[in-house]
Amino acid sequence: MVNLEVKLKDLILKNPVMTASGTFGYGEEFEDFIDISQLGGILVKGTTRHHREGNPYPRMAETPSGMLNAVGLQNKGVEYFCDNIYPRINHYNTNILVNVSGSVIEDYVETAAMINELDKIPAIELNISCPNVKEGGMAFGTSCSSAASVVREVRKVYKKHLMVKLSPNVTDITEIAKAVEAEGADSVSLINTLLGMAIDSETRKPLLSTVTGGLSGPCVKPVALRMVWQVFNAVNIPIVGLGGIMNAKDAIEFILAGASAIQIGTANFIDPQITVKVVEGIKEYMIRHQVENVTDLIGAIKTQ
Amino acid sequence: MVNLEVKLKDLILKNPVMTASGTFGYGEEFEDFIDISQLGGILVKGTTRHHREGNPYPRMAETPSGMLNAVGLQNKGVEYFCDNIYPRINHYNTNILVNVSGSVIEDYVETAAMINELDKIPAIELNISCPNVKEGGMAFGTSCSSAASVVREVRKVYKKHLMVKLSPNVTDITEIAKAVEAEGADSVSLINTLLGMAIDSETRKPLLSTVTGGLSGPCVKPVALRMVWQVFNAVNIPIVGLGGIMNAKDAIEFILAGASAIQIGTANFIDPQITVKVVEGIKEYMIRHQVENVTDLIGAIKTQ
Amino acid sequence: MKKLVQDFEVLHKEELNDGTFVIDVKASAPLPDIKPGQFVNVLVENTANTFLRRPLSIHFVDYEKNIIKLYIKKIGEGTAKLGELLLGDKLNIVFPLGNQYSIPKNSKTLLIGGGCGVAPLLYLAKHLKDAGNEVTTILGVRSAYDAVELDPYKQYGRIFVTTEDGSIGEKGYPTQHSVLNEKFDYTFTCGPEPMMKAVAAYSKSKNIPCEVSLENTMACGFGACLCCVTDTKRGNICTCTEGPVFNINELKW
Amino acid sequence: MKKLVQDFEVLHKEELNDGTFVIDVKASAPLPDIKPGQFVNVLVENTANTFLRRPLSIHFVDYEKNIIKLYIKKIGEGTAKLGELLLGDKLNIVFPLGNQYSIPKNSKTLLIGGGCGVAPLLYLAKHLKDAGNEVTTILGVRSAYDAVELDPYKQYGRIFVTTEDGSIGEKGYPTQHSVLNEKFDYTFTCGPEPMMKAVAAYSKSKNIPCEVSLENTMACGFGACLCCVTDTKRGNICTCTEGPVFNINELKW
Ligand SMILES: Cc1cc2nc3c(=O)[nH]c(=O)nc-3n(C[C@H](O)[C@H](O)[C@H](O)COP(=O)(O)OP(=O)(O)OC[C@H]3O[C@@H](n4cnc5c(N)ncnc54)[C@H](O)[C@@H]3O)c2cc1C
Ligand SMILES: Cc1cc2nc3c(=O)[nH]c(=O)nc-3n(C[C@H](O)[C@H](O)[C@H](O)COP(=O)(O)OP(=O)(O)OC[C@H]3O[C@@H](n4cnc5c(N)ncnc54)[C@H](O)[C@@H]3O)c2cc1C
Ligand SMILES: Cc1cc2nc3c(=O)[nH]c(=O)nc-3n(C[C@H](O)[C@H](O)[C@H](O)COP(=O)(O)O)c2cc1C
Ligand SMILES: Cc1cc2nc3c(=O)[nH]c(=O)nc-3n(C[C@H](O)[C@H](O)[C@H](O)COP(=O)(O)O)c2cc1C
Ligand code: FES
Ligand code: FES
Repeated sequence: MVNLEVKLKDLILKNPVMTASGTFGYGEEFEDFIDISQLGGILVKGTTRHHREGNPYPRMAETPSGMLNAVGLQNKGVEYFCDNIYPRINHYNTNILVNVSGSVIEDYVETAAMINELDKIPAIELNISCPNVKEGGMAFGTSCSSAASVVREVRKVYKKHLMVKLSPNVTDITEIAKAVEAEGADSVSLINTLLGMAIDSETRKPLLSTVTGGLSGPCVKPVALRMVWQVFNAVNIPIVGLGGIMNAKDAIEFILAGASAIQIGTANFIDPQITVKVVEGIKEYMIRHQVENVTDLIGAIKTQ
Repeated sequence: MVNLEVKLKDLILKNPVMTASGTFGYGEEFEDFIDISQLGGILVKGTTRHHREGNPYPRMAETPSGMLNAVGLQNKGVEYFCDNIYPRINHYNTNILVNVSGSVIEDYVETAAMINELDKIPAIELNISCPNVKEGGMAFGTSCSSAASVVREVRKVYKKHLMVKLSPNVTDITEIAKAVEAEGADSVSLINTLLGMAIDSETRKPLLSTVTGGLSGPCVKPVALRMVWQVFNAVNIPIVGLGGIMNAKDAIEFILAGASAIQIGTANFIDPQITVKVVEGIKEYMIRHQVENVTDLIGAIKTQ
Repeated sequence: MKKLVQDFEVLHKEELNDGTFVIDVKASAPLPDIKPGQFVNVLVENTANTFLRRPLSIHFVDYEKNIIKLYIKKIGEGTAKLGELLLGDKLNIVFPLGNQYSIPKNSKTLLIGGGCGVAPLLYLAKHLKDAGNEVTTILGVRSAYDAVELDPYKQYGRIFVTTEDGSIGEKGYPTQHSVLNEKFDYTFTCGPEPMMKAVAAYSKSKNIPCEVSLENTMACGFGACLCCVTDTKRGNICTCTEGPVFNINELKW
Repeated sequence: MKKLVQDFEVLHKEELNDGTFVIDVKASAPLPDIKPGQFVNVLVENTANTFLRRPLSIHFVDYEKNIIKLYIKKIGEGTAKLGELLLGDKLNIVFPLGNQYSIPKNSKTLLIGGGCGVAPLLYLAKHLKDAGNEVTTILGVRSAYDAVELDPYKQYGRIFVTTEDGSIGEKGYPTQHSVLNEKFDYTFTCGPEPMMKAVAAYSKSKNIPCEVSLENTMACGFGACLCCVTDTKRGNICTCTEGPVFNINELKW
């Protein structure tokens, strides 16, 4: 009776619930807990042109209603992904999106081009917002011109759905969103992590090997919601909202603020079944509020 | 035995604990709970050239480990402050700082000039970072040139300690800090609130009359700490750190990250005695760690 | 009146129905003078999502036993957690906060409460009676199940009930109760805004003074944050210091 | 081995000393096969500051009663809260996680534990004995007060204690205990890193295999976040999936 399907342009999701890159492994880590085919899509780990070791331990610190991470895009590189991981996971009956990260534009372009060849990957999420790598990463996402140029170049080689993941560590996120829209991004996802830091007052040392790291979890939700709403009012491409979603209520809030779909990140660590619970919760909300299509809720916040 | 005194250039604080503007009224609201003379200083309410009614109710929403506010600088204007409030509070045996806000540069200048005449006010905190007013406010704090120009003009008329309060809603806070330092700011305080938003999924309405508001409380601490540390590595003037300080441990973290003094905001609402408890807690920490001068802790984080 | 922040001890708890309970909390030091209409701000500990204190009206004060009674309706995580407090648990409270209802003398007073809005009315009824007033209370609830704790009001005057389903008392809203045909000198109300507005309209039509108690969301409860304002004829003023009780003439209702 | 997320019930709690306790939690469904060295990740509810789960070693498993025993040292808000659980309370657990200690056959095995590092050793001792090994356990603690729960080890072999203040057992660190003069075939250790490094050094000097259990901070516990890595000869690898047990040859110690 209720219709949960959403379209991000050409990309059809059976429901608006996806997973956030870097928090859901390659999906396999969750097979014991949930039926992955019940999700709208999964975003696999940040993938780079070459193998990356990531940052040294410690990489994580708990913070009030959240956590900092400094994983630093540890992954075996796009070739390994295509040859070894893709064949293992391409049977999933859901959209598999690869989160593409890089340090220089060519890396993004080459990685995207390789993933363009993978039949069962209908979209990539271009990560121009990772705060945990020294070169590149977030730097691309914090100026309009560099964000535009990486999207422009990737757009030339990547023919399917191109989602661009925005950084919240900017003065005006709408400027960046408009810049990537102008270069042909099919959708934007936001937010990546906020740059933060934690210190152990007893040892007087930072809690992360990299000193600063990326903040995620419910603590960032108010900022993420605000940015989704701002971007909703600034661009015409669909928005994927994320940042601190812990339950269906949070997911609905993002949709009301303007997100066509949402991603769940940190919450997966606390409840590995949370994604399917959120799908259920959205259904219940729609029944209770007599909403037929979940698309009727997108941006439906009443600000008078 | 332990020495808690800190100097912000010429401004001497008997200890590093101050209160954050807009969270401590005019101090009077706390007289029942604490002895205000035990604090390093108090920052009174945001004061503007003219009377302001502030924003309509609702102005507040609770968020995970924090709150959003949209007070919008409700105050009776600087003349009322000078004539009616100042005489009532100038007997406090601590530093009273006035937080000066405005919509246009002349307002800042005129307000600062009037406060310059008040004997018992040794410093102002220039608020170029309030996210809750339509015109001005945060806009000044999010670009180097506008931040610089407001500081430049105020510096001409304000002869005492000029502290400038920075907005965290920027791509690179060190740029703004350097810009205001170059114009003669004596110190910087950071952070003001992060711009956020909250929605009631049941009513589909924003929880604030202004839709967006300022996020404060422990949820913002990782971001605030990171910014203090970044600014500490970028400027030579003293830094006053704030954002989510709930106890002495948090205060020590800010000092280790580079703050010469700290401010306590939202925590005052939850425990109106928290400020004096933090002074005590810093003392205990120093005794336990055999630190003679609190100044020895400033920026003393070991990042190797 | 000096405001205090103190640990109280939970001495007694009574479930009135599924979602409503009264707790008695005992102060460690003699209670200061507390006025009807004032409130406390309690710290809800051991929960993931209650960051700020929760304001609650003072339902009754027993100076001899050093006890404050709180009448609480569970609506979210904070009030639910208060419902789980065990006898002997500590509760940190900032009090007494806010202004108070006016206490006329030798008049015919009408008290109208709905939902958890009855909370401040019991203590008010006592003060009104002590000042020689005649007290009539109407409690408006959904159905008989919610018509809890009526007896205590009887010692101060008459108590009537209206229920939406007519399962007890008169059917309808409290402002439709037949006792309103009598002539009263003052009305006092607390409850959902639509109900209070109806009481205000009734009072205006009868030309009698009416005081309402607002439940604006609050961050501090003692005038420091300016979050709790209500729009009055004098502009935005704080519900926590200049309220929660307002004469309807002050409001823009 | 399929990982599960389930509500357990707190069935029994025993304070060993001021800061250490053992809780028995009962599963609602029959327990899967659990290996020595594996751990669980528990959700600590009703606290303001424990956002993530807390990893805890599996101290013992009673398949008949469907019980897992956890041995917990209070070091912060999360573990303190676990200490306040009441019988009958629910505890949400993700399990079984991680790899396992190797179980040799018919060998002379030495187990060295310090602090809450003893947690996985009891269940390991049982498995070692079941496989025909001779089990010697040394527990290193600060003083007699911390030398708790020694008896259960006796059913699987010998147990010795070292204390820093000499108040019970031999004075000194566990790696200084006289029983180390005997010849062992394998060492297994868990505890503070300096102690484990000393055990590793001892094992290397004697040229015997040594397995350590790391307690890196974790966000997920099942391989999804890559936060828990340790630097090995194969690069950064996850402690929660490829550990927590490592042969010291894999580590860069
Ligand atoms: C001066 C004053 C006196 C009060 N006296 C009493 C009393 O005696 N007994 C009693 O039971 N309650 C009283 N209340 C209301 C009580 O404070 C709230 O019910 C409580 O704070 C809710 O906390 P919670 O964590 O249970 O719910 P939350 O999880 O905070 O809220 C649940 C839902 O209720 C809404 N909500 C919460 N508080 C308010 C509010 N103040 N206004 C509008 N919507 C709100 C939230 O938006 C949310 O949708 C009083 C409030 C005030 C301001
Ligand atoms: C695989 C594994 C098995 C474990 N088994 C047990 C067990 O059986 N029994 C037991 O009591 N504990 C065990 N631990 C440790 C236990 O997880 C921590 O003590 C617990 O998470 C602390 O939570 P807390 O909220 O009490 O303290 P917190 O408030 O989180 O921390 C208090 C202090 O301890 C430090 N700290 C916390 N966790 C760690 C860590 N993992 N490494 C270094 N410093 C840390 C914090 O930085 C802080 O300074 C195990 C850990 C792991 C990874
Ligand atoms: C451990 C961890 C690893 C992450 N790795 C990536 C990544 O590789 N690529 C990326 O775009 N975002 C990454 N993120 C960011 C998340 O995808 C997400 O944007 C962020 O955590 C906010 O959502 P949340 O609050 O729901 O977790 C990572 C986050 C965490 C916590
Ligand atoms: C209710 C409220 C009102 C505030 N008003 C002001 C203000 O008038 N001027 C200002 O510079 N900052 C104002 N702030 C911001 C605080 O001074 C402080 O920068 C911020 O809350 C972060 O600190 P905290 O997390 O300790 O509260 C206000 C904050 C709150 C919560
Ligand atoms: S609640 Fe803070 S001023 Fe009223
Ligand atoms: S804790 Fe998440 S991968 Fe190990």
